[in-house]
Amino acid sequence: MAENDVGLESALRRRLLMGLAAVPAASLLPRLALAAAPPTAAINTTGLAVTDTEVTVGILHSVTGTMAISETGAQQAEKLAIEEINQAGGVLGRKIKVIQEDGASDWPTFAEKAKKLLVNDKCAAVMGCWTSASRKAVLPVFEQYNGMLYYPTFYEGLEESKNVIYTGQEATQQILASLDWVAKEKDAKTFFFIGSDYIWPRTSNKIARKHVENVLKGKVVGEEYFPLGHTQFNSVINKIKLTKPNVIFTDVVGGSNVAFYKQLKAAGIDLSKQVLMTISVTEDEIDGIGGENIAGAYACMKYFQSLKNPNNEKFVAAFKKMWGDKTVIGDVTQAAYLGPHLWKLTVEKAGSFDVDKVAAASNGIEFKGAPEGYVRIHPNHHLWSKTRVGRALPNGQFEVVYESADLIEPNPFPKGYQ
Amino acid sequence: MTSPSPRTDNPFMTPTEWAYLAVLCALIFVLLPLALDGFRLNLVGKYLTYAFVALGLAICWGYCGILSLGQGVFFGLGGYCMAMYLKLEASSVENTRIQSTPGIPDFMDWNQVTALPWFWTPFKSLPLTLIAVVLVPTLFAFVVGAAMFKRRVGGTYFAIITQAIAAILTILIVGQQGYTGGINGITDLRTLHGWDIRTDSAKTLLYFVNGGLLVACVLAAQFVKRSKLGRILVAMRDKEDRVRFSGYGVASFKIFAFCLAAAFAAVGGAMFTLQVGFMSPSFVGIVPSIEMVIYAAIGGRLSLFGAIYGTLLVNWAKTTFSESFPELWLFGLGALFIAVVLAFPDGLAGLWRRHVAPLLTRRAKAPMPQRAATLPKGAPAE
Amino acid sequence: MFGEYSLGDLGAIVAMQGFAGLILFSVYVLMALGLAIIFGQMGVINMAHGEFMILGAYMTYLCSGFFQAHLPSVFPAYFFVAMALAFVASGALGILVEWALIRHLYRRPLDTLLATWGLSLILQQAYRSIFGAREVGVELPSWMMGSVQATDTIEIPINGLFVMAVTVLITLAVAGLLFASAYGKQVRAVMQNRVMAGAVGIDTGRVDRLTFGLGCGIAGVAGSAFTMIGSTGPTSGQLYIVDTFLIVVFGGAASLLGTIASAFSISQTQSTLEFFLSGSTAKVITLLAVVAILMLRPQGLFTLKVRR
Amino acid sequence: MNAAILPGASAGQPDFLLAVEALTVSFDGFKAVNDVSFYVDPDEIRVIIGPNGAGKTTVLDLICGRTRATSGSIKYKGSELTKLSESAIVQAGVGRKFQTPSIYDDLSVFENLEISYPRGRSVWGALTFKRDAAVRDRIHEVAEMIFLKDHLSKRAEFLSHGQKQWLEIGMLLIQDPELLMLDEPVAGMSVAERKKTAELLHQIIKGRSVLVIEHDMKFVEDIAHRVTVLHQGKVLSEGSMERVKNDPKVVDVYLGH
Repeated sequence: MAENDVGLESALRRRLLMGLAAVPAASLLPRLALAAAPPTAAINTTGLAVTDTEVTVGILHSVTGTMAISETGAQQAEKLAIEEINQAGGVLGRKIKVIQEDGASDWPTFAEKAKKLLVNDKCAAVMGCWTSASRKAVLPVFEQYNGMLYYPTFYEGLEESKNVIYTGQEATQQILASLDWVAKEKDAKTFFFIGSDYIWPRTSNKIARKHVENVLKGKVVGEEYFPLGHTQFNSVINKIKLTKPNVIFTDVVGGSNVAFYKQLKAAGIDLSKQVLMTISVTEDEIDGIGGENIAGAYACMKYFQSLKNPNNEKFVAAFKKMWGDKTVIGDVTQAAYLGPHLWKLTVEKAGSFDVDKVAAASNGIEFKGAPEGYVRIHPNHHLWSKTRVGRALPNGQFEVVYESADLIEPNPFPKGYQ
Repeated sequence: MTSPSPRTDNPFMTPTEWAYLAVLCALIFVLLPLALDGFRLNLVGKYLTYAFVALGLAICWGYCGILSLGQGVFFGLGGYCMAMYLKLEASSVENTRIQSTPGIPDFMDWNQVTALPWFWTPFKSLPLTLIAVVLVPTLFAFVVGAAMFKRRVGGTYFAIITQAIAAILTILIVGQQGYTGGINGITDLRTLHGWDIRTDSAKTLLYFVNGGLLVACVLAAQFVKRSKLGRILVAMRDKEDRVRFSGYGVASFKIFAFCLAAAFAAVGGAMFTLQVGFMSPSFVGIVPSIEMVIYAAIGGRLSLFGAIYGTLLVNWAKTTFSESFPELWLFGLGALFIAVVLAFPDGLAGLWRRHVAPLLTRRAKAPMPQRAATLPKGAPAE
Repeated sequence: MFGEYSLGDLGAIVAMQGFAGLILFSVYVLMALGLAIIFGQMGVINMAHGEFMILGAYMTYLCSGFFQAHLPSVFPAYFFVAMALAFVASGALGILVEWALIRHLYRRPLDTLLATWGLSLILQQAYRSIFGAREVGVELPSWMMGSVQATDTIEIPINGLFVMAVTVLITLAVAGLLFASAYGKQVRAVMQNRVMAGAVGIDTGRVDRLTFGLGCGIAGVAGSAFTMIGSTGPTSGQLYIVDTFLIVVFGGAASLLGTIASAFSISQTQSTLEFFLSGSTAKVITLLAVVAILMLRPQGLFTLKVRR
Repeated sequence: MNAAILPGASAGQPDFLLAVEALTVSFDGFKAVNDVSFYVDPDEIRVIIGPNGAGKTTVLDLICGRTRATSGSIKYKGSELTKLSESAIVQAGVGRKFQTPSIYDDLSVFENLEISYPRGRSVWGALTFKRDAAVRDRIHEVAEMIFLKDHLSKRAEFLSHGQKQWLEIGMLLIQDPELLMLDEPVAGMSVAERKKTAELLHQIIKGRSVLVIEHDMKFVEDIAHRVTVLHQGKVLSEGSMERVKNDPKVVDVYLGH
């Protein structure tokens, strides 16, 4: 093919370029890069956008619309990770070129742009999506055109695809350990569930309810849902006062969060006395809620910015250097950061950019440099990861109060919880 | 005295309009398929489904003066009807073996629904589905229209109430996720009566079907516009009372226009589902409904062809700008709304009529018949 | 559901729930007042109403940051300054918008709807470019958070009281302005007969501009007050717009009293339903009831029969 | 011919074409029309006069269904009109001309007349309406009568004020109503137009009953069979022009303020 005709020349040029590119990098890197730069024809048999020097990767998040608020961090982390990979010589000797598309908080737009990234731009992988709805919209596209999606958000589970790596937690990973913890530490028996009205909170609460009733032998004294964007919670707060639950368990999202915590505080519910466990508030959300309004609440996530380990310290410093001192890093941001790194490791293990080979090689990929510690890809394409409980501080950070002893197995189709 | 002058003769379409139709057909059926790759063509196909809504709005808003801010409701209902059929077909017992209740859509299984709800049953049949696609939204429009127009609700009140209906329906669909798929919508649709709609060849074919239906709707709209009913709609927009005292039941005519617009929107919605492969509540809400109004406004609210070109243009701009400057797109769209209202109330069609058409006429050196006698000098005031 | 609770508990809940309804009522009145003036008095549909509110909220956010950084000693009182600034900023923008946009469209109410929708898109993107896509947290003085302990079991949130007080003050001020001042007389004259009002020497353009500015300014104050209970982000304004319009239309556009009555009935229905049903269901039922009633009485619930 | 479709029409020919009895309407307690009764015979030309605010236009509004009566009855050929919709009243044979010319600016003169042609008034009828020779002939005929036969393809908004008035009269004419109600048909016209209009009116009122509101006393004297004087919502006087002119109550009202 065409590549063979110019093979020698381009190989030479590539070496030169690689050498130049690697000058500022560590002295060890050029040799690695050279060693890992096999001919394009061998590592790309399906016509992806891979040249001798570049590989194209898509980023697909909402830059505009209501979801832009949430997706900013994820997008920034992905760019950081890609920048780091490029600094270190790229993937199989090829620099990552990013094509970014805006999903505009609109699910069909996500599907449209996903198709563009796969069909027109021939992206080797796509980092993207945030809401379940956007993922559901792009999933058929990725399956039909055989693309690779790295999806960063914690989500409801009930899904597994060859073409997706889920770098966030599925619901059971996030919820069960934290409920066990709160039952044991706070002697909790009664729970009040409050969520936004869509699939993730409903599925999460369903799992939580089964766990509370069947495993913890506790009682759910209330379960309430509000439309997305709802801002009036005084009535439900009165119900909480009436039912006096041991734990308020919330998965309220977006702007409603702000209203909910402000009104909770104003109604005199003191979170240092009343246990509140949330699975939807990260450092990002606290930015809008105001640390003083939510101080004392518990959140259960796999990652908090305040985690103490060398990987995380390096990550936080790099992130702030790239995106400014004031930015905060939440769970999803970290999970998004994992995407490009996991993909690079998988491609290198597979020795190929081909999606089929990458999908097949994903099983068992370990990333030791993860800010959250150590993660490993499960055969079901979710991650083994630890679950942690943090207590919100007035400065908007979390103090980690609990960490699961072992990695928790992802279980997107949990038996007994459906 | 009975010899028909050009003005009292009433052909179905003037020669100019035939020419416009020919250009549109050439564009949809020849030029675009030749010029665009499969991906872009599918995109155009998606835009054209919105053109159905814009076409309906041209009749209902442009000619009749009823501004509905809830056309997304009908687009969505049509789309959902189609999606329910496709979803049932995709949820065969074999495909859903891992579920606790095989044979029902996956989202129902996740929400502990154990049997197919009664209102899903008719959608097992393709003929019933095709009927429902048009009938359900039209009936809904009829009920809303009858309630409102019989009580002489119009203008801004009507706009706001339709908007509220759009908001309510969205909340309902999102809230009843066990039956509707919730905010994710109905996804992962595969086959239509055994025919895989996901393949490239199927998409191309659907594009042509879509184009054909659109042209059929244009002809239907043209028929209405050219009939006495079309002139009554214009007359009503002008002097509703006078029409009433000429012996017409004004409400029935408004209901008709509203239902027609709803039926067009519903066909568009169903074609959308087929071409894009899913349906979600994000089409039912206020924002898409208002965006669809701007398609008609950009095209020229009184022009059937303008509505289609307006839709294509705005969506093309949206795709292009949001690829290169996502931050600027909303500024652009906002400015477009303001510009079309302040500076070009007749939209593209107005610009064409005032600047381009006279040039063509002069060049052809042949007097062309006036295009339409029903163009108002300004915008309809309510 | 009440079998297991003591009478004292129930009494307290009834009281607090009544209060929750009152807070919701105040919030609705505050939201709708500006719109009622603009829509009711001028017949203009301002779809950017929510964005004017959010402008007020952002002014409050800026103020809070400024006072924290430069005048920490008077921080507890900054909120009053913020509200005044919110009024001025939103009002000024309103006047500008009226001059540039609205005054060309008085005869085409449906077109004002489209134009102001475009304006709302532009404002949203402007907020996003200036303040970022994320929601901003507005730090409140500590005296505003927390609650008053009325009895052992009854607690009343202070910010709720504050919103109620602001609502009452603004409503009285608006009523005073419209019904007891020379300006109010001019406004009513212009609304009833523009040509005649112009002929007797009223500068109708100026009256329109001021009225639009007033409505927008009140929206700004509402936005400022809502930082206490809600979120502030580029798209937060859209959350309010449908509710607000329904309240105004339900009240029968033309009268302020109607708006207040309608806010009262809608808020009480919703807050009572919310207590007995789930939030989502309560919202749908409330909206459905409003639409159903509007279909039966399109002129609004609280208008008198008029000669057409 | 239209009487056949009237529900409840009595078999025998009723005495009056129109019988208004104890008609009252109140707006927020203000009685704009208060206990008004009068009777119009077939082929009679009745003029209603009275000072501004006497309720003249409201009476016409009530008859044609634009305003709903608070109490009282309006019988047309023996059947009740107060419960019928506006379009049903028109279809029963009552035509109405408004005070200000009420025509369709965006349509041509031809189309204006065509819309008033009494056929295809249902949605389906309008969709399938054919512009056949009968329609065209009738429109040309009426256009000639209203002096607009050379303006058929002109957009109505470009007509002069007087021409617009004529067009509206033509629109009524083409409906061929048995009861014609005219609200100030010569108001705002030039002298020449006024003369032509009077001519036109004389021509079209033949063979039907007409109810006219008019201020121009000369014109009234010219055409009226009988005159009804309204004042503050009540009937002040009724009878021939001669009688009414000499009624002291009427003189009082017209000259006394």
